[in-house]
Amino acid sequence: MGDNIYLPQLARIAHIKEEVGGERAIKTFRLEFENGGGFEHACGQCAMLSIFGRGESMISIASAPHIKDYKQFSIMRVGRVTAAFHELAVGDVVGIRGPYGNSFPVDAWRGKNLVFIGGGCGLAPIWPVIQTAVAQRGNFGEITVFYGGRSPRDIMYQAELEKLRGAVDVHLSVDKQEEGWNAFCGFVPANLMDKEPSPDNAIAITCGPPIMIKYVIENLRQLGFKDNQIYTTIENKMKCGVGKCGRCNVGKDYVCVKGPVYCWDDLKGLPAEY
Amino acid sequence: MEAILDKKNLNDWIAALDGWDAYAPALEDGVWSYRPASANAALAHPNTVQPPKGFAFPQREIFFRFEQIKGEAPRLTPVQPEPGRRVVFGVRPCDGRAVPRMDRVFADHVDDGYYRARRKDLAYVGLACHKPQSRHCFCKSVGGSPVSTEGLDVLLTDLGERYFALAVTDVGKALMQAGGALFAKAGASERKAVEQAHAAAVAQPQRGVADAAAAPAALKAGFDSPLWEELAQGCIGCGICTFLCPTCHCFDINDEVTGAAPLKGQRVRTWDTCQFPDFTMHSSGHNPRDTLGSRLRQRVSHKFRYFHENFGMLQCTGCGRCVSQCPVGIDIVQVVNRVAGSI
Amino acid sequence: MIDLGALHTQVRDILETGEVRAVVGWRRGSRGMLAEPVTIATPEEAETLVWDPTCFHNLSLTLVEERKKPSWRPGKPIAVVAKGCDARSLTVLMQENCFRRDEVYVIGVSCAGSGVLDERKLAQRLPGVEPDSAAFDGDAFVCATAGGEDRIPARELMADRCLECRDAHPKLNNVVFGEAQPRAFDPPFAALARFEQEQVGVAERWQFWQRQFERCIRCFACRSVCPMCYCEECVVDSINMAVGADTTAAEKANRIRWIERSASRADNIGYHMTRALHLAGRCIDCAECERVCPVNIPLRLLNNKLEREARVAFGYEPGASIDLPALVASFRDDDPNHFIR
Amino acid sequence: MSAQTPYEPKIVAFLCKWCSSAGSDLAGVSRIQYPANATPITVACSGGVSPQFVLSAFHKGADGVLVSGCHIGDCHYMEGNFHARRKLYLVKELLEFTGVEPDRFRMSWVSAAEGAKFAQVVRDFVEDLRPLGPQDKLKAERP
Amino acid sequence: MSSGKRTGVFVCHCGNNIAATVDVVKVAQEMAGEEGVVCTKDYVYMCSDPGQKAVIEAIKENRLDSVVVTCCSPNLHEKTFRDNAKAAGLNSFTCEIANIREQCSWVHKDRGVATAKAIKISRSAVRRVGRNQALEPIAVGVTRRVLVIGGGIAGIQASLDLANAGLDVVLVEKQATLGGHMIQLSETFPTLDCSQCILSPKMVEVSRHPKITLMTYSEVQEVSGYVGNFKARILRKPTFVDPETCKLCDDCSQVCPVVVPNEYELGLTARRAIYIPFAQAMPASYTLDESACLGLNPIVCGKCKDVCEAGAINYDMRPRSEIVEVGAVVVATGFDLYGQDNLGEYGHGKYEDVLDGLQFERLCSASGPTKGKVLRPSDHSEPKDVVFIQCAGSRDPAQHCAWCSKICCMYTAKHASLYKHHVPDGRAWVFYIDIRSGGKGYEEFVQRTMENDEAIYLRGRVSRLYRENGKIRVLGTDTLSGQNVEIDADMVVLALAMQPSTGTAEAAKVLKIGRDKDGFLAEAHPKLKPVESVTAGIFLAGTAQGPKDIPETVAQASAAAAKVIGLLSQPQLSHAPTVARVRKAHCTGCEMCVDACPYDAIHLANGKAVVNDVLCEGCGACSATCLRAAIEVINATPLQMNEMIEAVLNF
Ligand SMILES: Cc1cc2nc3c(=O)[nH]c(=O)nc-3n(C[C@H](O)[C@H](O)[C@H](O)COP(=O)(O)OP(=O)(O)OC[C@H]3O[C@@H](n4cnc5c(N)ncnc54)[C@H](O)[C@@H]3O)c2cc1C
Ligand SMILES: Cc1cc2nc3c(=O)[nH]c(=O)nc-3n(C[C@H](O)[C@H](O)[C@H](O)COP(=O)(O)OP(=O)(O)OC[C@H]3O[C@@H](n4cnc5c(N)ncnc54)[C@H](O)[C@@H]3O)c2cc1C
Ligand code: SF4
Ligand code: SF4
Ligand code: SF4
Ligand code: SF4
Ligand code: SF4
Ligand code: SF4
Repeated sequence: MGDNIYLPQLARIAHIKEEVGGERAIKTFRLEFENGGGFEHACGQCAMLSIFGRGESMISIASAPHIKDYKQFSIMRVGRVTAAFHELAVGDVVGIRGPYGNSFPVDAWRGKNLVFIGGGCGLAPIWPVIQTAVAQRGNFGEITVFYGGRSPRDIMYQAELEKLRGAVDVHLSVDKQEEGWNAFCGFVPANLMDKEPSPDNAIAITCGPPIMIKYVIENLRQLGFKDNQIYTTIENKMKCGVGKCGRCNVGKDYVCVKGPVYCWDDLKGLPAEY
Repeated sequence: MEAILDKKNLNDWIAALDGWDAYAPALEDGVWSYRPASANAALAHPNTVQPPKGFAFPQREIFFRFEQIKGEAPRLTPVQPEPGRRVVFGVRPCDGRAVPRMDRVFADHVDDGYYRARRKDLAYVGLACHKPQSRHCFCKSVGGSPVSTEGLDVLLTDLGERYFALAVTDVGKALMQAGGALFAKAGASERKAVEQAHAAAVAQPQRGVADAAAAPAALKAGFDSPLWEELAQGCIGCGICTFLCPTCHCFDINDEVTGAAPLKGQRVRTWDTCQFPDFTMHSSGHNPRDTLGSRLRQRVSHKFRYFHENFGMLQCTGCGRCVSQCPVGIDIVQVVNRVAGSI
Repeated sequence: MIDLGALHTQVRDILETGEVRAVVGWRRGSRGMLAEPVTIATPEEAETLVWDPTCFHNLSLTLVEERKKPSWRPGKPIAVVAKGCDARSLTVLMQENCFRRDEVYVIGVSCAGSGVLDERKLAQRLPGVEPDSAAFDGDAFVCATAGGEDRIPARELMADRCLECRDAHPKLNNVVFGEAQPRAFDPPFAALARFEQEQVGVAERWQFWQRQFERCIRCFACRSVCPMCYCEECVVDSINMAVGADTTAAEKANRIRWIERSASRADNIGYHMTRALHLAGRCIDCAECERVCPVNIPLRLLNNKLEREARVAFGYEPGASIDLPALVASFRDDDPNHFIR
Repeated sequence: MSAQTPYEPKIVAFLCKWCSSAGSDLAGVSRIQYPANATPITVACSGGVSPQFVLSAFHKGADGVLVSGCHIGDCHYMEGNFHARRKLYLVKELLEFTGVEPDRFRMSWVSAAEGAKFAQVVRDFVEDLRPLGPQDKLKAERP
Repeated sequence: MSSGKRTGVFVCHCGNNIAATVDVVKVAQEMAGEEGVVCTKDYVYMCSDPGQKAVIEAIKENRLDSVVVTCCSPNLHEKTFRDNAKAAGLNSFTCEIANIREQCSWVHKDRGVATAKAIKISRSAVRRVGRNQALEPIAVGVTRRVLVIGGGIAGIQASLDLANAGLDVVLVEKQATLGGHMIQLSETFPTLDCSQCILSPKMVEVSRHPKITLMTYSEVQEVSGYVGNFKARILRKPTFVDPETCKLCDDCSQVCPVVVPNEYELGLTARRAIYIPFAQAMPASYTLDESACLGLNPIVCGKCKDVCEAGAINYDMRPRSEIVEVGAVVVATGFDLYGQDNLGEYGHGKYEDVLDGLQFERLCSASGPTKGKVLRPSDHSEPKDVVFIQCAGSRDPAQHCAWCSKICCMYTAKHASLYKHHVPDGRAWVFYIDIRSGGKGYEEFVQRTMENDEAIYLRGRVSRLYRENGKIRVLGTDTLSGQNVEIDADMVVLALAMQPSTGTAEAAKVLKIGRDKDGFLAEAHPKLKPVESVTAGIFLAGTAQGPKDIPETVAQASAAAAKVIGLLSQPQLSHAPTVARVRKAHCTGCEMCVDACPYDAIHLANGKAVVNDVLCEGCGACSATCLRAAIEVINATPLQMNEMIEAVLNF
């Protein structure tokens, strides 16, 4: 079995949390491997999750590498596989193979200030980095998290974000003002410009909808961030996860192998086909 | 190992290949394609419509079956390719050159067990070209040759009534040895004849990519050229050029359900192509390559640039299928030449 | 024969006066002698248009593709050069509101007494030789090769569908070049009749079709080249292609897979039967699907079969009029009932 | 299924709600016995039976497909059965043309009063299907 | 596949009706293995009180959101169980029935086989319900006003019934007066009461009724909307005479120089360009026939205006359109006679003394052109031999009309009888094919005509007639005696076929309602919905729907009125919500569905199909026609069908 790169392991859903409701709902699933299986992963890596009969989807591993008992995934309900995930219950068994892709060079960032900028479902891929940084708080400088959703109901990981406060500077935002919302109102890039984090000795890590990333990168550069200080992830369509099926191909890269994490310095040289 | 095989002994040789299933080109319904070799196989074919890539990378491959009774864990049963050694006769050198390229793809990064399982039991007996199979051939310009042995186990050269057989690999040698007395020793005159035939074949005029070595860089520079959309104007976005290409390898993975109580089905891999609009389309409808031009660019760039950047060689072997079979006559040679020439 | 010069003048004129915003026609292609579809927008390009026996593409497809582009705007018409069959397919497209009549300026070209050639027949007739050009010449095609000129009777090279052409003179047109000439090749459905004579029994037919369908590689060239297959999403697409702003996750999740994308016999048949039924009353026998099929599947037989059935049983002729209701959206009281118990 | 069990054709029967399904109800009320091979799927109108349903049933392994509606002129929706007749005629022709036994597809008009006829239609269909054996031409090979 | 539903399956034993043949416990067990099924129960009588209570309890206990009851035919208990589900707080559309009794246990004996089939049936219902949407009936507001088109007896009767029930009525009549054909009749079978005497009072009642707006000399030009909410545009043609001021003095017509045939008298007399159709015309006013007048603009003659002391004439009147909003429409546009000129064998209508039935009615009428004397038109002499030919144009599919006009036997008998009353010494010859005299007192009436009035009935056809020596020579056969008959007749009366009026064709077009192959208005169902058109809210009355006599016309008119009253008595209409829905992204606007929909429920807007929920009956014709799967009926979607097929085949 180990030889078969397309054969998933089995994992049981141990816990489900509804993060965000509505048409594009997000749920977080905690998966525990069956039959003593498992794998180690690094921050930013992904896994192919399957529901048999429906198919597979590439999903970022949203739990930190140091958590060994389970792997966590936050899945937005958008189509065939993801919608099926949203109908599962605790105890159901799904398929999982991985880990796939490269990872954030967290160790190389020791001693630096970290600025995280996420939007929508884009908090999931960078969450393990935030968790790791917080777990090794002493190893890093200032940690700032910018995160925004369309409305207060679209903010994922709300309770966890609250818990971070103290260790981390958290700046939340919503697109449109709503009653009871006391934090920033406007798009994430605007919030970023409002707070103006310093580029000195800093690394910016951003993840979210493509359009948001585009503006965030522009703004970061305005703030003085160099291209090699900016990291992001790209989500191209993927089927195999092992650099063969050709779908995620951008330029010479198979994103499932060379990505999804990119330093802007490298990414800007690739065709913008993502 | 070099030897001479009388053409009339070809079928006996095939019959002597104990433990091998042999395939050879046959004309059926007006289409040349690889079929189980008949008792009177003759290698008198132009290049086949489909390359032999399906032997190692079939259009449909079952990965595993699944079954799940409600409330229970799914049961997965992997499906392995059926064992059995297969030998493919009559492979033209351009298709032979595709073999190492496919090998690279499927072994790169992690090894694809399905491809490997089929490939390791597969042998190719090639047939050198005396003249271009069609005016669309351009193997020479992409580093190949009508007599190339790359990727082949045996290369046959037609010497009129006889074949000159050259074992390229150990497997090839074994195949020839299995023919035993059917093969005669090749003498100097035959060697000479073969050399001449090869030289004549290589000397045949061919059109081609103007400067293959410069193509990767040229395509990089021409990435944003408006020519792509213009050249793709007539393209209908079908899968012919890629499905028939000996080195195109993109695929899709799908679950095919055959029963719901209990849930039953299989996960299968099927060929896919960058020329289909859904290939890269996200759930949101966003499509990173949403125009015919961008998809043509992907195909051509993959062959002439990205593959080169990754593996140091061009992926295109110049077989000309994508040109001759394209419903609207889009010509990869022209495309490369024009884009490269425009910068 | 038509006067190409006059056609060029016409094209230049309508582009110059701005009567149309572009012209879809054929030009010399990059691959050998073949013509290829092209859309031109300036009067200067008029001269590049050609009309010869290699103009087999049905340009209404190009028009459909134009329409799908975001740059398409209703208003000023776009012109298209159309053979008899192309004009019939334009008629069907207009029947289906794909275009309004005033959105398309039809430049008819008559195949007058001839038709386009069939590459496969050519390859058989001139094995190993590929001509540099082909031209109409009365009842023959003149093929120019390195070795000189070959005058080959049209009948031997002509595409099957042209031999049986229902109407070589484009009826739907704003302007037409060439004469309507009486033709004396085969009656419609001749190939179909031959097939039916050869494969009489159910078992024989199955043997035949099984072999054909098993060969299909699902490259979808037949669908891609078909002007009537302009659906936003085809029943055989493997994922949702028609995604709008209001498409819900549930809708995407619940996409029916009538047919898997696997190239297996049953799924291939599923695809081809579905397509044949979808083209019933719409297929106008341009035979492009059959021409492009890389593995030579005689798709035309399927479509011809239903076209003849529509004609015989329902008195329906596809592409006859813009105002006709679709075959499957209409009925007559005396449609066949004999097969019902 | 064990090898000894005689072959029983599997039939998908699309019955219109107003006539044929009601007719089959009447067969029930009248306790007319007929073979159990046909499993009914009730639809509003035979005119709503898309050719795709028929193809799909064969694809999924039906040995026979029956579409039954109201007699011509009696459609609850006036014209539904006219539409059905035309579309499904084409399906039938196509099946036959491609070498699928024409007897595998059947249409009937059965009114709400024709319980006996419904039973007979099913009986005949089963008998006609038996000699044809299992349908594997259009059936998806999913080993 | 997963649908995220919580479904309960309730398997009924139906005493032994099901349980004797089907292993209900096994069915329940199998269903428990289905995706989404969270509870299964079997019970001896599910439809009994305790059975239903158990369902309710299970719904609540298991927080079910959908229910499948596998039991008897849905025709019996679908409503019961849907209501029951509703009582438990579910939406009634999330309950489906699997029929394992009529379609299974009662028709099979083998327990194994029947159980297997019951499982398939149940499974397909489970899969279907898994994709059902909760739906609420569509509420439609209603306008409590009715449009009646046609002012013959049918329209008059319907209007009065409706108005008397308290509804507002707009009665639109094309002609200048109410009355239709009935007002032209002299006496009516079988009682021979005077037509005018019984109709005029009704006409007066209509004109005076506070609830009825009478619009004569008007035409309906356009109708849009749907049941409960139609909008009609009515063209009111100018009469150039103000009915309020007109004193009916007749001065104007005296001075009018123009003479044209009088339609009311079927050309037997003439009228002027300004005229009143007949004395009792309603509205009681003169009308200026613009097409006959020498010229209004510019005024050429102007004589009538000069003499009108009341000043009722106004040359400046112009056509105007009026929009009325109504909740329902009754179409009563009546019949025309099949044109005499179509009948070559009977002289193409060229002989003056060959009359049609209506002309003969006028000859017999006391108010008619001959003041009630039967005189032949050519020379005003009293005809002594009159030949009546029945089935003139009827029952002749090869050349004329295929149908039986139903009333001709009766009115010919009436004509023969009336003639004999007027000319006792005359001879009345009647050629007939059959005598169809079904109706109360009808057969007796015919017998009286034959016996008391001594009309000579000849069974056979007239092959030809021609003029000779001032007479009409009639050549025919008497098929009973087998002899050829030749009669030198003074007058011939043709019982011409009754055909839908041209106004009927126009109305059908405007209303977009169907007509049958003969052109009569098509009823929604020939047996069960004889007064409804295919389009909800549009009803049919009278001869526009098919040949009939006055009692039948009146009965149908009242029936139509009753239907309308029933319809409009609801404060809101409710329409089944299982209607078609368009998947916009897939629709290409090809209009195939539009053509396929029998209810005209679909139209195109911005290039996409749009379904009018109120008109859609959910038949699915559109969905089966659309190549692109762009339209589907809610709760019977292709997805559901697909899953049901899978369930049945265990795919
Ligand atoms: C590296 C990576 C990390 C991701 N991480 C997350 C995550 O943490 N949470 C989350 O909710 N989503 C994540 N996604 C997106 C997720 O993979 C898609 O939303 C999902 O595959 C949609 O599948 P579906 O079957 O529900 O949708 P459908 O629309 O039914 O799927 C159609 C097909 O398209 C492919 N596809 C469509 N959109 C995408 C996409 N954006 N990316 C990849 N494949 C796609 C799928 O393979 C699927 O087979 C990630 C994608 C990538 C590439
Ligand atoms: C010669 C003869 C003798 C008969 N004798 C008898 C008899 O003795 N006893 C008996 O019971 N029956 C008799 N009948 C039958 C009787 O005449 C009919 O049953 C009856 O008149 C039908 O009435 P109706 O309202 O349906 O139609 P009609 O009387 O034709 O009335 C229709 C009205 O609608 C109007 N109209 C038409 N189109 C439009 C439009 N588009 N818009 C507005 N208005 C429109 C017309 O102008 C007309 O006023 C006789 C018929 C004939 C021909
Ligand atoms: S290039 Fe030719 S073969 Fe390739 S997708 Fe386009 S039309 Fe098809
Ligand atoms: S790209 Fe074209 S010419 Fe090159 S190997 Fe592929 S099919 Fe052959
Ligand atoms: S073009 Fe030929 S091979 Fe390609 S999908 Fe169509 S039938 Fe199959
Ligand atoms: S096969 Fe049918 S659904 Fe597919 S594109 Fe053609 S017409 Fe549309
Ligand atoms: S048939 Fe289908 S595609 Fe055509 S208009 Fe109707 S819904 Fe749209
Ligand atoms: S379901 Fe029937 S009534 Fe409704 S829109 Fe479709 S065709 Fe018309």
